[in-house]
Amino acid sequence: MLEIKGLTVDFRVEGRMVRAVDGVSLSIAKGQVMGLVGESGSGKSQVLYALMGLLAENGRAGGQALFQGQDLLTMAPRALDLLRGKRIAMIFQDPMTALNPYQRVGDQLAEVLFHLPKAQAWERAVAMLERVKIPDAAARARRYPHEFSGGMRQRVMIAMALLAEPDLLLADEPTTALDVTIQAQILDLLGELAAETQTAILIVTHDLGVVARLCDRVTVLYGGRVMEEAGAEALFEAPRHPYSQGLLAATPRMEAPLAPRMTTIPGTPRAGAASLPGCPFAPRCALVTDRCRKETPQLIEGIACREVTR
Amino acid sequence: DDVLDRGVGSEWSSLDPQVNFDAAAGWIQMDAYEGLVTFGTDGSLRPGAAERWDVSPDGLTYTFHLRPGLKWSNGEPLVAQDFVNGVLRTLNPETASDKGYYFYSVVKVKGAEALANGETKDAATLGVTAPDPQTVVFQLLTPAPHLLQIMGGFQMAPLYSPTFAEKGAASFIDAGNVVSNGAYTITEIVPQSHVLLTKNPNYWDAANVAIPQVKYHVTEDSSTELKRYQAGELDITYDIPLAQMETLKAEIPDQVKIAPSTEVVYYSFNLTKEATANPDLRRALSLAIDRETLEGKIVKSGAIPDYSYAGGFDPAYQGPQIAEAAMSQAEREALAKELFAKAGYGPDKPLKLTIVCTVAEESKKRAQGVALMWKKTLGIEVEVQAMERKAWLDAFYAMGWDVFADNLVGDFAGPETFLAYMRPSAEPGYQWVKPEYDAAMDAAAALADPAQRYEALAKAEKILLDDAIFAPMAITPTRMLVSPAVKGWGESPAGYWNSQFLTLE
Amino acid sequence: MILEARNLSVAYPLPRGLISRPAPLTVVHDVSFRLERGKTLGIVGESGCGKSTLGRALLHLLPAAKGEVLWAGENPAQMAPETLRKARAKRQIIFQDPIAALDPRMTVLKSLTRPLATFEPGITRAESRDRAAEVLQRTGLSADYLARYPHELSGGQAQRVGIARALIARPEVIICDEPVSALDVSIQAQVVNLLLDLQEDLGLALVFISHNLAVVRQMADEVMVMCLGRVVEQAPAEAFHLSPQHPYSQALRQAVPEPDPLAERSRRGKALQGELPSVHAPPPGCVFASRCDRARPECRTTRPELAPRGAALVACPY
Amino acid sequence: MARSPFRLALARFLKNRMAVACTLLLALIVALCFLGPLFFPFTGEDSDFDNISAPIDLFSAHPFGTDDFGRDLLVRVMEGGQVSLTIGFLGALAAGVIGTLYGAVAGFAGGRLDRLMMAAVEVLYGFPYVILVVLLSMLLGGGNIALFAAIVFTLWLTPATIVRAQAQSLARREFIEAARAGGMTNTAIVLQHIVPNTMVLVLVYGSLLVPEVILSESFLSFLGIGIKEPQASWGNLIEAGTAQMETDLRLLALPGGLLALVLFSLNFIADGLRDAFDPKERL
Amino acid sequence: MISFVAKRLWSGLWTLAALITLTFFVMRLVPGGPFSKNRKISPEVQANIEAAFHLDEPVWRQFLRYLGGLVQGDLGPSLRFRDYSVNDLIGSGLPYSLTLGFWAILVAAALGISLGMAGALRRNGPVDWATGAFGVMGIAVPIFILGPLAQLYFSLHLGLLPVSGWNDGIRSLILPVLILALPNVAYISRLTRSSLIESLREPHIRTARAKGIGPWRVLRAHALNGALLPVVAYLGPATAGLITGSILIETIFALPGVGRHFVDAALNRDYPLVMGITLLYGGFLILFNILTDITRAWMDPRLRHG
Ligand SMILES: Nc1ncnc2c1ncn2[C@@H]1O[C@H](COP(=O)(O)OP(=O)(O)OP(=O)(O)O)[C@@H](O)[C@H]1O
Ligand SMILES: Nc1ncnc2c1ncn2[C@@H]1O[C@H](COP(=O)(O)OP(=O)(O)OP(=O)(O)O)[C@@H](O)[C@H]1O
Ligand SMILES: [Mg+2]
Ligand SMILES: [Mg+2]
Repeated sequence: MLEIKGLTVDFRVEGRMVRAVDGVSLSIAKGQVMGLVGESGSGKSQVLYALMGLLAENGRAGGQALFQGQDLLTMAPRALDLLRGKRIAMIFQDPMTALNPYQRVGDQLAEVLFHLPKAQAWERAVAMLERVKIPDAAARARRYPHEFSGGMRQRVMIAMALLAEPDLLLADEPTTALDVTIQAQILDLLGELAAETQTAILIVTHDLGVVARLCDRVTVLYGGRVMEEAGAEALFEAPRHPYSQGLLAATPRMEAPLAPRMTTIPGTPRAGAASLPGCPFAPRCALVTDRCRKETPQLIEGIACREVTR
Repeated sequence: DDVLDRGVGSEWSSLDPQVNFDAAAGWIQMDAYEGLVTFGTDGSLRPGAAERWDVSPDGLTYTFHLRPGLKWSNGEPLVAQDFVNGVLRTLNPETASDKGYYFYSVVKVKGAEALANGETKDAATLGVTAPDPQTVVFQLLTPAPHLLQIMGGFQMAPLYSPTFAEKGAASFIDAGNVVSNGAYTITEIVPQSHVLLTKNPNYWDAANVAIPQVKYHVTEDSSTELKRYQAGELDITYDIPLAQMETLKAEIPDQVKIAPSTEVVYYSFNLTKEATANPDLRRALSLAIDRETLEGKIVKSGAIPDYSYAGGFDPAYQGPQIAEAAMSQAEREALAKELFAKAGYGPDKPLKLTIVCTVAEESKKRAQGVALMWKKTLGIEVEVQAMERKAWLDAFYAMGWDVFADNLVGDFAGPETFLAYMRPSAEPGYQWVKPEYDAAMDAAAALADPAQRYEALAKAEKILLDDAIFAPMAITPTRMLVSPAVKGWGESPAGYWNSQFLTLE
Repeated sequence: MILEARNLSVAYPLPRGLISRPAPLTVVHDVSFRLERGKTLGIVGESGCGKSTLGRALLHLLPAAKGEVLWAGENPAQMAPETLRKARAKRQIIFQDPIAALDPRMTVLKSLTRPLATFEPGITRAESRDRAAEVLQRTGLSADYLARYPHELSGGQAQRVGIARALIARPEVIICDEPVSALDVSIQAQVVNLLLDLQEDLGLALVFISHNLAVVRQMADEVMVMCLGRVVEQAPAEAFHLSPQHPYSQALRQAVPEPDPLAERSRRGKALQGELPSVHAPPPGCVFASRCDRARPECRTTRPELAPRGAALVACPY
Repeated sequence: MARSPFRLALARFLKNRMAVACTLLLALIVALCFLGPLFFPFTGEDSDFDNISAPIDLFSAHPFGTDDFGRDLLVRVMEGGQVSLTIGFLGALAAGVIGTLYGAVAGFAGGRLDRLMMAAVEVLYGFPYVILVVLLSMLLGGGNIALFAAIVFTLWLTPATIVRAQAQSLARREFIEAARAGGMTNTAIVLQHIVPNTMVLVLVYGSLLVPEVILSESFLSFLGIGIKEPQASWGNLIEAGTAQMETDLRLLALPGGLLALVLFSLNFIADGLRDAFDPKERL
Repeated sequence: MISFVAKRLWSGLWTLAALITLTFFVMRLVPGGPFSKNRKISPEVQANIEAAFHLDEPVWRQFLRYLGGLVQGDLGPSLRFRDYSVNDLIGSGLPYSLTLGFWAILVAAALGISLGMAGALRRNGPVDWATGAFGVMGIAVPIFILGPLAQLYFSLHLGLLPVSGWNDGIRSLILPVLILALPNVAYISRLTRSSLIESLREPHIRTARAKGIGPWRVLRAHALNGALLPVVAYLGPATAGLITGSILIETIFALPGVGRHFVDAALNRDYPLVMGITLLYGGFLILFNILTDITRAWMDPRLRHG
């Protein structure tokens, strides 16, 4: 369904190119759910934007991203428009600014189905709002984004993506503003989608619980590079990369005894790590060697760490 | 094409014959209403509604005899009392007309002033009467040979009382229902756009009226008017843009009609200011102006340079001898410098003056030209202060200026209207004290014989010019383009070209 | 008592078509709590139940429709504008939507140092820059980001700028509206620890709105559970975590996803069911009745009041 | 590495070729007007009665000929440029600044204050301009202060309306709420958030105001206020030139052409500045 | 909404009252009077004429008298155009001005927005430069130059259109409308361009593009709304200005609108006409400002709350 090979994203900043995503490769099959986790600022959103052809004006994508055999990165905008909103849909991370403040929520939703008669599209939009658990959806559809709560806006974004009935769904932190009960419902909805309509889903999240619930496979990103790629069970059972291990360790658990402070990964991430040679995680890694600092480790069999595979 | 299209410049202020004061609207009025006498296109007086008139030997009583069988445009008979009513309405304060002064000031009709001031409302006190339906009698307080000039203009329309009584002033603008006695009657009015006049079949001389319809167009901007003329939308324009005069004169000389009008331009000196109180300085200033260069090369409005004040309007008036007029400009300038030094000014005592003029292009240009000349010949620093018209009018009385760019439109084409205006008793604004002048004018006013009268007036003008309380500058022209298709056009200082005397080919 | 709410209700003016005047739509009803120095009030609840609205009202960014807010005993609605402004320096908010809360034309540095300039007028440019760099560092962002504009930040980075902005003026109270939702777990932990440190060192009081119960558990001294604008349970943190009382609290507790694929998969499709009530037409009875498996007929008609049960206040008599 | 916002803005501006070219052009025109007259032995107020309305002759004493008073046209245009450019820029600046501040305050404050402030704007808009000008010339004398007042008096109103509208929208944005929560004073919010976010519009609008100011000066002299002859200004040169444009185009073409060039370059400079102040502009 | 409109109308009424009061009294401070055109009239007669128009009363009495007329819809007599009342003059001129202004603002908005859009979409390239240059032409070449030139070329040389006047239906309208529109085209296109550039970069545009609805629809349905907000604000006063006539256009094209009264009446100190015109313009201004406020509230829902 989707095969990304060596995807790079560079930003032009003050006349220099700064790399934000460096050689990300992953593939998703029909009906599969791939989780994309990683450090904040590691380029997860940019991967999704690159696939949608929606990078900021100063951004450039490189590499290859084959969607059903077509390269999304080199596609003409017109051809891309035939896929976007129909075969590929995306849920954006920042739901306030991503919604058009001047338009009724219902209109924004119905627009996805612009080929349908207006009334019909509206009806489907309202139905979809109901499915994402917006109370009193028919009336709500007539209101404007600023009258919605954060979580509701997020659900509007989700509804917008689902309305398209896409083959590939790109979801950027879709449930961060939802309370856990609704989050569970939404996750179920996404799960059904993958199972019943064979939609492939690429979901970005920080919540490993969400990954556990929904994903078949997981890709771990750090500093713009893939650190590890594995099946969900495998990863949770035995994370191999030091960063993956750190992530799991830092995940708070309800059942665990309460410590005075939460567990973190020591050190701070480097800005612009993707532009520099060497493993981006090296400064924080317990297993670090000199070579790690100089040579960028390759992703081999789902893991980009020589120290672990050695 | 049987419509004569004429320009009237800006919109007429009124079509009410007893109220209107604009010369341009006067044309419309002259087509629609006929006075006792009227003007030909060459400026000659012709019998109008009156076929003849007698003047008493003392020059105080004028008796007009109307043509028999005169009718209003609606077919009703026109009688002598209609003319009397016209004058009465003009004088009536309720009409709020400023034209009444023709009857109590320009010519002094018995009882007119009291009526105008509202001292009395008794119509019988007026010296204009209709002893019978065919006769109008004017009784004057002083002889006024120029009465006929006034009668011929747009000041003397009869009043059709029935519609006026019914509708008041609205009866004059109720297009299609206007009752008039002229060669034409008003059939359409579009404010700010045009007035359409149609031939009046009940006019006594209708047989000799050649053009069936006349349309007067409002065109405020003279360059637009020129374009309308060039596009054939107009047959006669109201004005010619100054900038285009030279070109047009060269290209279509026979269509450019430039002729003196009854307006004189002069620069008044402020007699209350120290510098300009000095008659030597005033003469120096006047002499230093190279009027030929100024009008011919700078202002280029077609104005005629002038050294006298009241001359140049009526060929019968000779005026006083003026020394300057005979000199060359070099001589004038030499004399000017001499007088300037005599007045005590020079490099060590420089002079600064302000000229107040209006913002009209012509006025500004002239003032700038004068400023440059004074600077060049006499080394005076001159500031030109151009003012919007109403402020300019007010500024005159405020006396803040040194030199005031003034002009005067005479009430008729003769010297008296100009000279009378300068009488210290009539015009307090000049602050000029000169009993001799008043005496000389009074002496002239008592004379009934025109020739004697002009001689006396010339003496008065000499007194006026000798004091140099102003510098005469030029006579303003009328400037028009007249299409070659229009025949019967003539040079008329009176400024009337009634459509009834024109033909259109 | 650094922050107190007394029977606080908050409403939005809701424009209704052409003819009628905007009608107030009350989205927060009758909330009361007391927050002391160095303590944390955790607020959890359904999405859209009015948490952010409450947060705004607590800072007097929205007027109280009923009841009152007290800042150290004083009602901000009755303060003189200048006093109010000064008082605000000590009360900061971290907005739920991090990017919208940043001026798109200001660099991170300017966004951060601007509050400093208002409250510490004497501060030099270098000093304030250092302060900004320091506080940013503590939220896990290097000083390089000071020169960035909001649109050049990732979601999590923007959120940290928002946190840094709230911290830089050294406030006494911070309203945190989902301050860590866009952060990866390690940074999230780092930020939480930072807040805890500040609380210990400076006696910072927090109102901590979050959907992440694990984080709330770490942070809060007291927990308030909201549902459709109403408090349904208010309890000391430990008590709440050991045994949530209200059915909605229990549902919440059970729905927390665990990082365990096997366990989670077994829970698929078992999410809470039932109609969500709307704020526009709130049900007359218990707001949770439509989804409660223990609901009785009375629950749908009469609204249960908050009543003490053990250490907690619970709005469910059963 | 530390990028100062100013350096960045400059870099963004320099990237816009047209803007840079236009800046140079404008600088050239300004230099011409202020330095050019120094190279001539006479001023624009000296008349040469032997050379009235001389035509263009690039190799004579009067390269662009003379006007009706025999004054050198080129020198007059350059001297007029000094006056007009100064008035144009100052006037547009004043109108822009006043309008922006007023509009920003009204739009941000909203409610009754907004209604009151906008009512004041409407009253000033509606007040008959001619009356106002005549009054100003009476009160302040027909000099430059009166001229400036008459120009600025009305020109700030439209920018105020536009900025107010923008400020109204901005005031409801979340980052303004954030600023308020941060305890910023209203003044500071207006100056630091509202104004910068409306500046681009004002800039673009202001660049068009410059020629408007220059031209309105000639209308004002028609009401007897402003630059007095014989002093030249582009406004009165253009007006004089317009009267003669069908017979002697040169009188209009020189001042009119320069004014048009100034406007065109300002327009593109404004675009360049727009880019320079837009952080989203790529470098 | 209606309460919003009612509130605005009510305050508009007060604004109008303030405007006419101010104008009435300040106008009298200006030197010169309506009848000071002729210095030769005797003081008694001058006084009589002034009395006929109640100009001899104290100003406050005159004001009360004026207000009295106003509530009955009577704007008083014109002092300059003696045949007409101010009602007549406005009644006869306004239809022309309205027609002219209506088309002019329509053309200006259509052309200005299109040019601005073209510039924004193809920015910093030849298309942008060309539209920018064309856009500002209306200001660079002012009406009083463009008008005569257009008459010269289209009317005299080509003979396509009438030189002036309003006698030729639509053909009389073409030149005045276009020329009147041009300066506004400049403002509208520049405002549109710059705010559209900004609007196109808002994050929600990214969402719209993700829907695959094509660039045109993204522009129309999502970017334009926000971009046109300032343009709409500009259109309020601009429309009021245009539909109440333009002295320049009316003078150059000899059109019988009300525009020229703005200057003429004041220059002639025709007090009632000045008042009438002020009332007319002020009324339209307030009305269009209300309309733009409503339009903006319609376009931007966040403006609808208090
Ligand atoms: N327009 C831009 N110009 C320059 N740098 C940018 C731009 N947009 C994003 N970046 C940088 O690219 C990097 C990756 O950003 P991205 O939004 O993909 O992060 P993310 O993984 O989604 O993080 P988060 O979880 O916080 O959303 C970040 O360091 C960010 O600062
Ligand atoms: N400006 C507004 N006008 C009208 N209604 C509003 C407005 N803002 C929010 N609401 C409504 O108020 C209710 C509470 O919103 P609020 O943002 O406080 O919820 P929340 O608890 O923060 O939810 P979330 O967790 O999803 O952010 C929602 O139903 C929302 O639709
Ligand atoms: Mg992201
Ligand atoms: Mg919220």
